[in-house]
Amino acid sequence: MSNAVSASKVRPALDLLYSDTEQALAGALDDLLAQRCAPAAVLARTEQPEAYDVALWKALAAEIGLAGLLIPEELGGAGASCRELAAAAERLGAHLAPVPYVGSAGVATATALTAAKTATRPGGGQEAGIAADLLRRLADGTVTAAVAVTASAMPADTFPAAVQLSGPQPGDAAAGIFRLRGRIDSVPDALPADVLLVPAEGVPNGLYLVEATAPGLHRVPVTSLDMTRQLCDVSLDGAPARQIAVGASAAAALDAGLVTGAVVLAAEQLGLAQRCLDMTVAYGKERRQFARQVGSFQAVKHRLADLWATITQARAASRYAAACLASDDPDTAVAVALAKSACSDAAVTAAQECVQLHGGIGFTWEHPAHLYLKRAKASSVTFGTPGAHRAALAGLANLPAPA
Amino acid sequence: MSNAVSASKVRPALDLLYSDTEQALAGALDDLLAQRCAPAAVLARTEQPEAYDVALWKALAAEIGLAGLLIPEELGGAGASCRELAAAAERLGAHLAPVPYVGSAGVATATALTAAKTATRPGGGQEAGIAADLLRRLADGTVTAAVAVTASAMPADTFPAAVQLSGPQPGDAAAGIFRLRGRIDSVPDALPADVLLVPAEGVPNGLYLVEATAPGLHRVPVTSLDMTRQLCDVSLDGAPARQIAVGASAAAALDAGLVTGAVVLAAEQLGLAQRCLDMTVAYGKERRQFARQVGSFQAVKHRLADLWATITQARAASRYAAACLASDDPDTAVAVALAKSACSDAAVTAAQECVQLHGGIGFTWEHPAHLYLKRAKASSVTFGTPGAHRAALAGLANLPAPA
Amino acid sequence: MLDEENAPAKVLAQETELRERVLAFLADHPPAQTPRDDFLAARFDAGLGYVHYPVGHGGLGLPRNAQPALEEELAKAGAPDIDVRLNVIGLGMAAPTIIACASEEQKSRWLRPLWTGAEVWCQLFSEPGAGSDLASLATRAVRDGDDWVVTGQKVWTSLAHHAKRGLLLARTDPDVPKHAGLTYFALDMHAPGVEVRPLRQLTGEAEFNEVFLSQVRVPDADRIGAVGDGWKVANATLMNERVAIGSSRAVAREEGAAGFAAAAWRQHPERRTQDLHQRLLKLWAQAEVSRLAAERLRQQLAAGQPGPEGSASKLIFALLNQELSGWEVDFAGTDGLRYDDWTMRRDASSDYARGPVFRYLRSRGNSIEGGTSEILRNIIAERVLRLPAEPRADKDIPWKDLPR
Amino acid sequence: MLDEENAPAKVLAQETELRERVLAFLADHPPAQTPRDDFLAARFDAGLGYVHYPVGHGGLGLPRNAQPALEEELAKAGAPDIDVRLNVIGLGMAAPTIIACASEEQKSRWLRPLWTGAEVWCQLFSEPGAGSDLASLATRAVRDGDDWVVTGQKVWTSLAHHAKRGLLLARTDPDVPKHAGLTYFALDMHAPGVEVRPLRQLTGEAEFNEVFLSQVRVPDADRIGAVGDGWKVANATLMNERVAIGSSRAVAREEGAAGFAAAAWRQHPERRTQDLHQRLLKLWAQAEVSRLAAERLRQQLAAGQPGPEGSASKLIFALLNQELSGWEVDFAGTDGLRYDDWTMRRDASSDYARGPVFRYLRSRGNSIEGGTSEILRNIIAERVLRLPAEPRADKDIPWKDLPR
Repeated sequence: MSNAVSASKVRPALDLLYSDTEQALAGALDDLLAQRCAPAAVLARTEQPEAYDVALWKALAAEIGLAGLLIPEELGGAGASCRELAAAAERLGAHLAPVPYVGSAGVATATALTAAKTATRPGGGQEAGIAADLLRRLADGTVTAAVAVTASAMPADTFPAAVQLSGPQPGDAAAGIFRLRGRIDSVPDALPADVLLVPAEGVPNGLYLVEATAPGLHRVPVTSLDMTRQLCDVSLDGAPARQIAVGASAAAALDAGLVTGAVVLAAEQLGLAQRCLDMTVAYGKERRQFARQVGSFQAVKHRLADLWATITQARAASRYAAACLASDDPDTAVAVALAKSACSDAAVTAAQECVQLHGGIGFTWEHPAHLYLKRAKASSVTFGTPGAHRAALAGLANLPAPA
Repeated sequence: MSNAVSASKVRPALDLLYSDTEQALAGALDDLLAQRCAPAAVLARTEQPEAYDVALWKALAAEIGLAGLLIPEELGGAGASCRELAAAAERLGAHLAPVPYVGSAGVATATALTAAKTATRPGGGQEAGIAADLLRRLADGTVTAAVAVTASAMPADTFPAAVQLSGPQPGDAAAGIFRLRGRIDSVPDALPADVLLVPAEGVPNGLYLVEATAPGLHRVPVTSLDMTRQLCDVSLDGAPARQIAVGASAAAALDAGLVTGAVVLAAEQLGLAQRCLDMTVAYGKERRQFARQVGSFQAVKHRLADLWATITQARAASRYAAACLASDDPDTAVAVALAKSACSDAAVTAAQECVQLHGGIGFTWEHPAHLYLKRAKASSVTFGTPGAHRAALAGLANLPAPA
Repeated sequence: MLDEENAPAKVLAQETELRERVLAFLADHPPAQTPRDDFLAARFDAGLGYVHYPVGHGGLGLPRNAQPALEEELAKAGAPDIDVRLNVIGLGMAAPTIIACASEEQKSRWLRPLWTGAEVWCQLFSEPGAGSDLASLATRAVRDGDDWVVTGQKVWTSLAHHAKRGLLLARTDPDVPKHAGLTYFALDMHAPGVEVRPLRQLTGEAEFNEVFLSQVRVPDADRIGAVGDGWKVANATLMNERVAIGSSRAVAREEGAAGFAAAAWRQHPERRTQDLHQRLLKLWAQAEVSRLAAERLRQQLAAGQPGPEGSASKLIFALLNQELSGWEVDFAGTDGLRYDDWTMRRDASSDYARGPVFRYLRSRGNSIEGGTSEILRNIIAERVLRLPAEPRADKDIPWKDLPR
Repeated sequence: MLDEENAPAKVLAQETELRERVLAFLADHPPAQTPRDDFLAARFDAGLGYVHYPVGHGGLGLPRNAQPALEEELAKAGAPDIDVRLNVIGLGMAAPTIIACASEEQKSRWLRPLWTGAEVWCQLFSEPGAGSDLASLATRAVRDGDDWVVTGQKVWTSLAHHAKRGLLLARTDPDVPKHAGLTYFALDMHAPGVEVRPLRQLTGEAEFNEVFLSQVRVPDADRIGAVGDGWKVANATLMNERVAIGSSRAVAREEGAAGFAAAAWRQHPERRTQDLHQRLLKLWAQAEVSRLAAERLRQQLAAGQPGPEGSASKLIFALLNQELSGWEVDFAGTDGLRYDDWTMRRDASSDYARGPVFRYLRSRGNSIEGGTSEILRNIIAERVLRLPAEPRADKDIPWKDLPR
């Protein structure tokens, strides 16, 4: 078996820094989110019926152009890459913005982009046209989309079998309508979506577009660990759908979505981790016990130093994954596994330390620390746990499991 | 499949404390070892040709009766149990005594004891007689024995195939002599042994007694990680041997030896861990940097507090395993896995912290910290790594591996 | 507990006498014919409440380990028993403090209704500004005739909304160093000026309370210990908290957090991975070793050899609960992202059967409540390992001059 | 490095000019016809040693990143190069200190033989009593005419037995606080009274030395910086140590400790277990992420954005070396219990190919040498996170009155 190493020895290093564009984007986001997404407001929303802040999402889409970052300019998007997508995700994670960015601008957009590419292949014309049309509507922010997969789905999973094609109704064939039946539990970012992209088992498997208003489509909100990214259970009972990709192309589109999802989520985790560290450091300077700032106690200092080192490492992994994805690098699969595992671990550790080092106040409902903890833990499971991503390295890095 | 838990619910708790006898034994050992086994002397011996302190071992055997602890009084031993054996091992570990206690008073004695029990079974008379005779000689300290297994052997391993029976020489059959051929690398405590107990593959498998002076037996000292328990490579080239157990009885005898070895070694690791903690605490009170005792720095204090907690836990596991073995408890296999994994981890952590928190001096040859580190790391591999012992829990505690 | 008291022969004689005394009591108060409250009151008055309580105050001055014989006889007779869970702080912390530090008159007033459950107690120590550094607390008690007038805010008070009495630590002299200016009171929770508000925690429920004290009048007769001796009395309370943890009953394998994890593993073969298996084996082993360490500590206490190992138990208990429940969430996969209910609840205290997410969240508090893990490590380092204390600037300065 | 200097057009022009200069030099000094020592000396004198050295002292005052163009031209011509490994401390620490803090006369005396390798340098900072707390060192230097008389003991001195010069930090005034009473010298290692003894470490070999100084006379002309400014000069030295770590070349995947572990895993399928597999996957991932972090730091430095991430790199480098080599010993099983040779060796410095046991033992030093991990965490906490310093009692007290 070939040694996984040699290839990387000669490859030029990818840029792991933040570009000026990315820094400007981050700055603009921070300004807007500081105003519209204060911790108290985020906490208050968790007890309101609308868990997602749709108005904020529209503002981010329209004013900053977040919705169309990945979409080419000819389809009305910003023509940016996963690098900018990830840089923005860090800021959204730092502010815990309750918007469907990961699901719509990340997973669904990447899925649709890959589906649209099949237009260049024979027979792929119609599906690709639907995908391209969706991308235009995503780019201008008029439509929000989600891929209907359960939260723990991850890249390279087998194609989901939760939904199947059901019997056609009269006139369906002529209108290009398919019917779907099935149920997908715990779907992230599907609640505020106008359009769902549903993978369905069949011969061949396919990827289908279902309007949120379609008859037979039901979304039931789930009481979620992550109160700022509410899941829902999606059921389809003969809901009408249009096919946007089939067979290998459907699988590739879904995988592209999940890869992008894992990388964007990793960046979001990174932003969250850094914010938890910053909050804890600030509290350590402010809170006094034993007539000293608690941040002057060496055991606290050393733990925060370790956490900072962990985040510093995770940042490199996140940047590398975004850069790989942006340049379609052959090392992308390794990079995704490294980024999602490192950033998830960093975020969970940071959020747990944040609660612990705030002491009693960090355990209360009124302090936002728990919102970060819940987001961190839930995100570490979403699109693959650290353990699942590291397991993928066995094959990718030629470290085979015991026979 | 039955739940592994229920059985333990009704069982009366075993005594996990140190008995008066055990404390007296430990005290006597500490006195003697403080005189005859000072760190400087142990260090100096590592560069002498005789790695083992045979004179000290004879003194421990004769004056304190360590060699015969497990041996019944009717065979001239102390008639004690694995509890006392473990309590003494803690002291030997604390002082890093370079004596073949684990191999002779532990592994070899337990092996011979089990072999001797086959006397009660039909056809087991002759072998048992040889074993009983060996036990008498072990008890009075005239003979030191070792089981010829490689250091990483552990309970429930398959029977070793490194040695086979070779062709008999004229007169062998009449004299009850077998011939062995093969090679076992990295055998602990075999260098100073007068007698080797050699497991050999055959139909059936058997356990054989080979005198150290036998023609065709060669022992080559190994430059060992653990400088205070030197390994050797054993080779047999038609060496004459007497059979002491065959078939299931040989397997049971060998397993009893390895179980006892793991438990005694765990106790030794516990004593070593406690000593490393004590040394580090003492150094923390003595060494000053920044015009303060280094042990007054909170980060150091918290690490030592964590280490103390770890050792406190390991102590309970060690005592439980010794108590299980002493009373032939059905939970013995679980107890061994817990004790060897917990005590090995505690010892390695303690020795590593000892080196680290002594700073530069802990990295030098002249300070004894490295002797503890080397013993700790080597012992953690000997008779099964913590990971290997925890893997055994999958079956023992009904936590099956993924299909 | 003196060694002498535990000499085997003497223990046996004690136990026989005790059993006889219980049987005589049961003959006079047949459980089937006696109303529960009356039975419990009579039992207390007969010295058969907790036998280690003093004579005349519900006990016989016997060692703690005489109690099981009494409980056995009562259970055999089908006698009603007190509900320990209803008044954990009263029984676990208030009673030992009262016995150790209160006057005879106070013992007579408080112990009987405390023991029978008629009066629930709570503890008013922590404040928003005084958590780990309890002695820096700011609640003021000012003498006014035969009363003290108390103003301040307390937090993390379990059972405050059910309690009749609160163990109150307040500052009576701000002009002396912080430990010296404290006094200890038994506060009437129904007195005017006492306001109890639920304190919601990250699980959604409110297991604890905030207690606001505005000009609350406390009779000097309800002071425990001398003026300025509050820190000493409070330490008696806290020490008893630790003994209570250490001396509790034996625990079976997999009885705690490891049981939830192991059960999940056995129920869901389809969720198993090598990563989760290795983590589970490690945690299961640690949990089982921790159980053995608790059992060893129990044996030490029973043998009259109390050790400092209780601090290790609490430290590792918190860590294991957190690690095991974190594992459970990971193992549950998508199910681990779902919760049952975030709405604010009262009196739903620590129902660990609520599922992995609840356990994961609630266990975050285990390393904060009852002494943070950081404070525990300080205690181990300084009191067990005798490592030198850090330089401290707050020991000799009047409380009012401390930096805040 | 100014932004202006890096403007793309300017950089390009610089590079072209530099290449031309090298070609001209090579024409004058054809490598094939010029003896090595002569070639190197001439190269230094032509300002083509290290181009970031000052004009007249082996350089051209160009930015560091101009160097690769020069190296490329020299390599193309088959020119001899200096042996960096021979004089790591000289090139990495002494030269930057000399450039930053020494006089013109001293630069002229020291830089040329240092750069060509004629004079090896070592560093005399640490003492048995002054490790983490370097500023408390006790080696005394007393003024006597034009000389200083130095007495004391230094430890952990690599290359002392090969060195002509030592960077010496000594106490010249015990009556002022510890940081204020230090002065910096360039010690002649061949001066009478300098005794170098091997310092054996736990691997068996002696990579370092102890240096005993007995009444060693050091001319005042060899003092670097003002009397009492030693701490400031020493910090320049230490800072350069960190920059040197950060700006080193790019590293390939599995080039370090992870490579040994991965190779062992691939070579020995028969030793594989699930426990070891899970541990390896985790460590491999951490090592690879750590490599990416080092690469990111390199890019930051190249872009003129030096950050504090180097401290994280060293912290994690030590941890990973230790964990990976510990894993290797476990994976090797019985073979992991065997070593090659304990006999004392000299100049066998850090041959990491010696096997898992050597790597396990040697890596214990990674968290001690060049600043312990504890000190690094302090630095990160205070200088990066700006957390408050701990209370300190040794800042304003004369060195001679400090408790020892």
